[in-house]
Amino acid sequence: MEGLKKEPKTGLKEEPKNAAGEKSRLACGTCVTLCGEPLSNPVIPASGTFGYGAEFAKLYDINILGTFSFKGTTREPRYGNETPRIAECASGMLNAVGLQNPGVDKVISEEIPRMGKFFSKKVMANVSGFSLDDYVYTCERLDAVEKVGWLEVNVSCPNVHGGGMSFGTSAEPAAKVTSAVKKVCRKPVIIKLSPNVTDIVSIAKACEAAGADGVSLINTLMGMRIDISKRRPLLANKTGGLSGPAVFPVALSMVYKVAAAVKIPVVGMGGVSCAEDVIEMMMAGAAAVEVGAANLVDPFACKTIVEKLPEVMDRYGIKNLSDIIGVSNNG
Amino acid sequence: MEGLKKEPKTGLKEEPKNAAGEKSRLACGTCVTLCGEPLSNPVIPASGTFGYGAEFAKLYDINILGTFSFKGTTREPRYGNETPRIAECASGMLNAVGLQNPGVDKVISEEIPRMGKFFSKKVMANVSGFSLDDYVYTCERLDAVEKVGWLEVNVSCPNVHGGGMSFGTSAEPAAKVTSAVKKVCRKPVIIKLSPNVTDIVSIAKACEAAGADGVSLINTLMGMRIDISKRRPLLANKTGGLSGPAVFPVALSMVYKVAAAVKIPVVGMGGVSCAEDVIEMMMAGAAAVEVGAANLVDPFACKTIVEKLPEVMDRYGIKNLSDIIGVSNNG
Amino acid sequence: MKQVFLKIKENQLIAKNTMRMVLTGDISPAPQPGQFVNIKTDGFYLRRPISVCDADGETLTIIYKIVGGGTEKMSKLARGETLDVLTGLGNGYDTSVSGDRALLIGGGVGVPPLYLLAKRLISEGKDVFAVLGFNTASEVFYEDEFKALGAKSVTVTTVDGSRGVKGFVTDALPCGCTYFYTCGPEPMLRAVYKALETDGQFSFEERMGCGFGACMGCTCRTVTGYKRICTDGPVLKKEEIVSWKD
Amino acid sequence: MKQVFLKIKENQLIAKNTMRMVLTGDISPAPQPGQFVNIKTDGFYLRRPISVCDADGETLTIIYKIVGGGTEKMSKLARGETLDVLTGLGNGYDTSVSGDRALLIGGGVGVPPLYLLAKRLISEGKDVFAVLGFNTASEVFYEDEFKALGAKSVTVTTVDGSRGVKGFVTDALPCGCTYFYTCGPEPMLRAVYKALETDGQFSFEERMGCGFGACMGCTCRTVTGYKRICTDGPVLKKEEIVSWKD
Repeated sequence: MEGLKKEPKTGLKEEPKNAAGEKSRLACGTCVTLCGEPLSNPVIPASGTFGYGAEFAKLYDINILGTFSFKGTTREPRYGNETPRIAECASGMLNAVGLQNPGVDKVISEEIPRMGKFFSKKVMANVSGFSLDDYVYTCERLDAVEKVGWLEVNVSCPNVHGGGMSFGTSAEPAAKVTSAVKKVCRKPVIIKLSPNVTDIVSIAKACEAAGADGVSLINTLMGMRIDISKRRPLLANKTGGLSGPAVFPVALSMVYKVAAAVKIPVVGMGGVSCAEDVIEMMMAGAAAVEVGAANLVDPFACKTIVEKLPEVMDRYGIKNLSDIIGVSNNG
Repeated sequence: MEGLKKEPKTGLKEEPKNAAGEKSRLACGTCVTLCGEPLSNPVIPASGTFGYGAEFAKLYDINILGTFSFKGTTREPRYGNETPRIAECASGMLNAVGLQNPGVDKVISEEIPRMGKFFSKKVMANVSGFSLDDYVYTCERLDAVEKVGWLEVNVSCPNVHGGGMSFGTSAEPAAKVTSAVKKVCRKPVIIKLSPNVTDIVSIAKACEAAGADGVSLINTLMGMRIDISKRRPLLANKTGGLSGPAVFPVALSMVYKVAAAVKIPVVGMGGVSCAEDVIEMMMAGAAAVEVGAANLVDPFACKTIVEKLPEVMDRYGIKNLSDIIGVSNNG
Repeated sequence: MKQVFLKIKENQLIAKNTMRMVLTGDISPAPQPGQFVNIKTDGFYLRRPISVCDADGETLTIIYKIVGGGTEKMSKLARGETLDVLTGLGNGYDTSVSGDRALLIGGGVGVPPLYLLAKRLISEGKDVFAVLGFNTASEVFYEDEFKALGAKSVTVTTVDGSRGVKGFVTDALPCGCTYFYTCGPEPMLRAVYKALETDGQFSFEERMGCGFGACMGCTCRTVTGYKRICTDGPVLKKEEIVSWKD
Repeated sequence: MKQVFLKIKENQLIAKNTMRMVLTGDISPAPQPGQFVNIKTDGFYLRRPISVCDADGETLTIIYKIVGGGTEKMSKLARGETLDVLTGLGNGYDTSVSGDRALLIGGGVGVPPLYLLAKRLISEGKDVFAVLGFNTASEVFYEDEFKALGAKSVTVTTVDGSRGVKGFVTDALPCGCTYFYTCGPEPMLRAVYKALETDGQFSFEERMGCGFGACMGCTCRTVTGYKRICTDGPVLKKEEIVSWKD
């Protein structure tokens, strides 16, 4: 919180593609770059709330998005947890899906090609694993896919036992995953961090030191609801991950602290539901912003945010979003 | 979460006062005991949301409460943080009051005697400190006050720099405070734990091992809001503590896990706003329940909860609240 | 799926804790029997999925039970208020395979989707036999409405026998039907599954995050793989169901 | 303090982003000038503290500015709706010390509490001189209302000079007053503090948690110790203020 930060964190590096990033940033007020890759706007539907885009592409042209992070992918296919997997909370929801996905083979052979029909941009590939090997294998496979622009490595899934979460709750294993994955990837690697920790800053710094090109936060907060008539947890998995506006202030403070402590770009997420939230998250230090639960309760949430951004920027005298990244942090 | 727990945690010990506890428990359906001390009901306004009771005693007879935990007390008087100290969030609020209080001398010489005029029961004394000595000194002073029935030792205040929080974020210092305080106190000592940690269960167990008579959780979650027109944090302290219904699911899962892991009573709190929430919190494992932010937005919140409890118990077929403590945890 | 803002034309109690709401506005395309809508309620984060009971050009009718805060709040909404509704959700029942004697079995708020289905089947010239199960007389609704549609028989069962046949729907199943359609609590669906030889279709309930296939919150296993209740369902054919095979 | 449920009799725009709401119901005991009410708005966690502009036996009038989601939502409430309101909050102005020529200085939505104060002072037979500051003509309100009360003079200032005196309230302060009362943004209060020799009273704003003294969210330092704006204030006497002494 005390860390001084004068430079906006757009993750620019001295590489040709950054020129493109620069240009695109100058090209439009909403343009930003993420790990050197240009985005027409910072709005990115979060993994697990947007499937592979198909359901939303039926509703609107999802090419208006900066990009999106597709459903968490594991080495093997997974059914996930038993149902109920969803519970409602005040200003939010719990989910305990448990990384249901068809496995990396099918994702590469079926989902990503299908995606090409309605999404022309690079996509963010979200990866989870249960061992270092899992992460390395799945990331290497997806890194080789032309359509993939970024890898988002989830070391923080709260809903799989002995799964991703254990890698994300302390600095050393998170760093191990990072460096192992970096060895096999050419694309930018973004580590998705858990908020269920004492010191997220030290974990973020460890990932940066291990070569991460960026970090994204926050994943869901561990939560629970009980069915008081049945006298047992509402979720089959007992606990689940809390998301929605309820977690926004927690996400904001963690983004603020992490962005002040690392030089790599921070992707902010957690309860973002409107254009004002995107701007608040960027002022906290986010170079780009993921939108999660909002997509589920309002399928047009991201469309509305993208369309409203310019108007809201005007209202607050913001010419370029890239100028406000971290402005709230004057040390 | 896997911990088996067949016995409700009412904190009964083989001591004479427990007979009273037993009797009172049999006496009425809402009766419970906290660390052996009988409560006519489990509803306890949380420290920092009820002052010393005077504002609420003007509105209703606060003797209907189980008890209440008064404003956090430190060795020396404190002004606290600069204003703004309050920010609104979805289904909750941030506060960064920073332990404003007149200091233990004035609390004992002025506040507690005044309290006697409108509150006839034993009160819970909430204590914070900046050093082991602080905690020991302040607890010893308050333990000697006849009116004090329990000591709630706050090792988790998120709003004082280098303050209580640092004692609450790892097991060892929390245990140190616990055993030091226990040495000088005859009254039950309840350690108030921070949710801003990776493993609250290990901290709770450390406190239990160090002699704590109970633990209370959760204190507020660290959060933040930014004024996007001023481009700076809303709170003078930058970050604050999130409370209100937004944190209820997080509190519930932590209470569930801690209650399954310790034998001492757990006081559950975090976003509790109605009688159903009290019951849900007790089914998670709470022996008593503190109500915080709800008192601020609805000064009659605790009165309503206490009055509604019997009716809601009937609806869910609950004869005695002491029977449902931890029932949701079937291992 | 479509997001529409519909006006409340009617919102009234028709049985114990059971409300009927009639909505007007753009309800095109015409809902299929067995499809549901997902309704936003102020102060509650998730939408409430409720199956369509009836629909014509201008109005859409739903019947819902007051079970919690959300439906409680819905029950207090006044005529003229506007609701944010996602329409056209779910696959709906397939009437092409029914044969000429269709048996419709509903339990509690599983009854409403069968009303639109009965309407459709009868319009297709098929005979409809309805068995409607409830706990007690005060909860019974739509017996007359099914008769008015021209169902060949409408049998009501109540667990306590306070109305119609005493017992469960499986105690009152007529013979000689070519196919069945059912909707209700899972124990009832399981009982129907075991009681009937003929093929049929089941409409399932599950807690949903989105209701349109994005969140994988309502997945179930079928013989043809994992399916999302909200989009691949809520209607599954008997032969798809694995979990009750024993 | 008292919790009451008041009905909205009127809720209309009276100037740019400025709404007047008239509430009816049990508004006893009669609010003192400078006191405020704390209003619950659906969908927002904290109440909105708003100072009382006027009150008689049956009605209570407030004037509020649309500054965020909460007040935006309030501005959309219709006549007839009921609000959960905490009344009788704060200490209010002390009129006993005013002398016979009272100067009232308001800025923006700091003007409303001075209206009820003017009414009171005039009823006590004192001369009232009002200076009302705004940014621009479109934001001006209640100039005529103050005149109608019988204020000896009512001067309007606008920063852009589009109405009345160009500049700030401190550019239009009359002489010869015995005492002053002011309410408005802190920069204005500071300017008034420095500009006037006479004693007076200031009404302060601060973000509040509860509004009735429980949370210590709105504490400030005074020469007589720490005070809670919500209960020991919002009105402080000039001699109590420390922070501007230099």
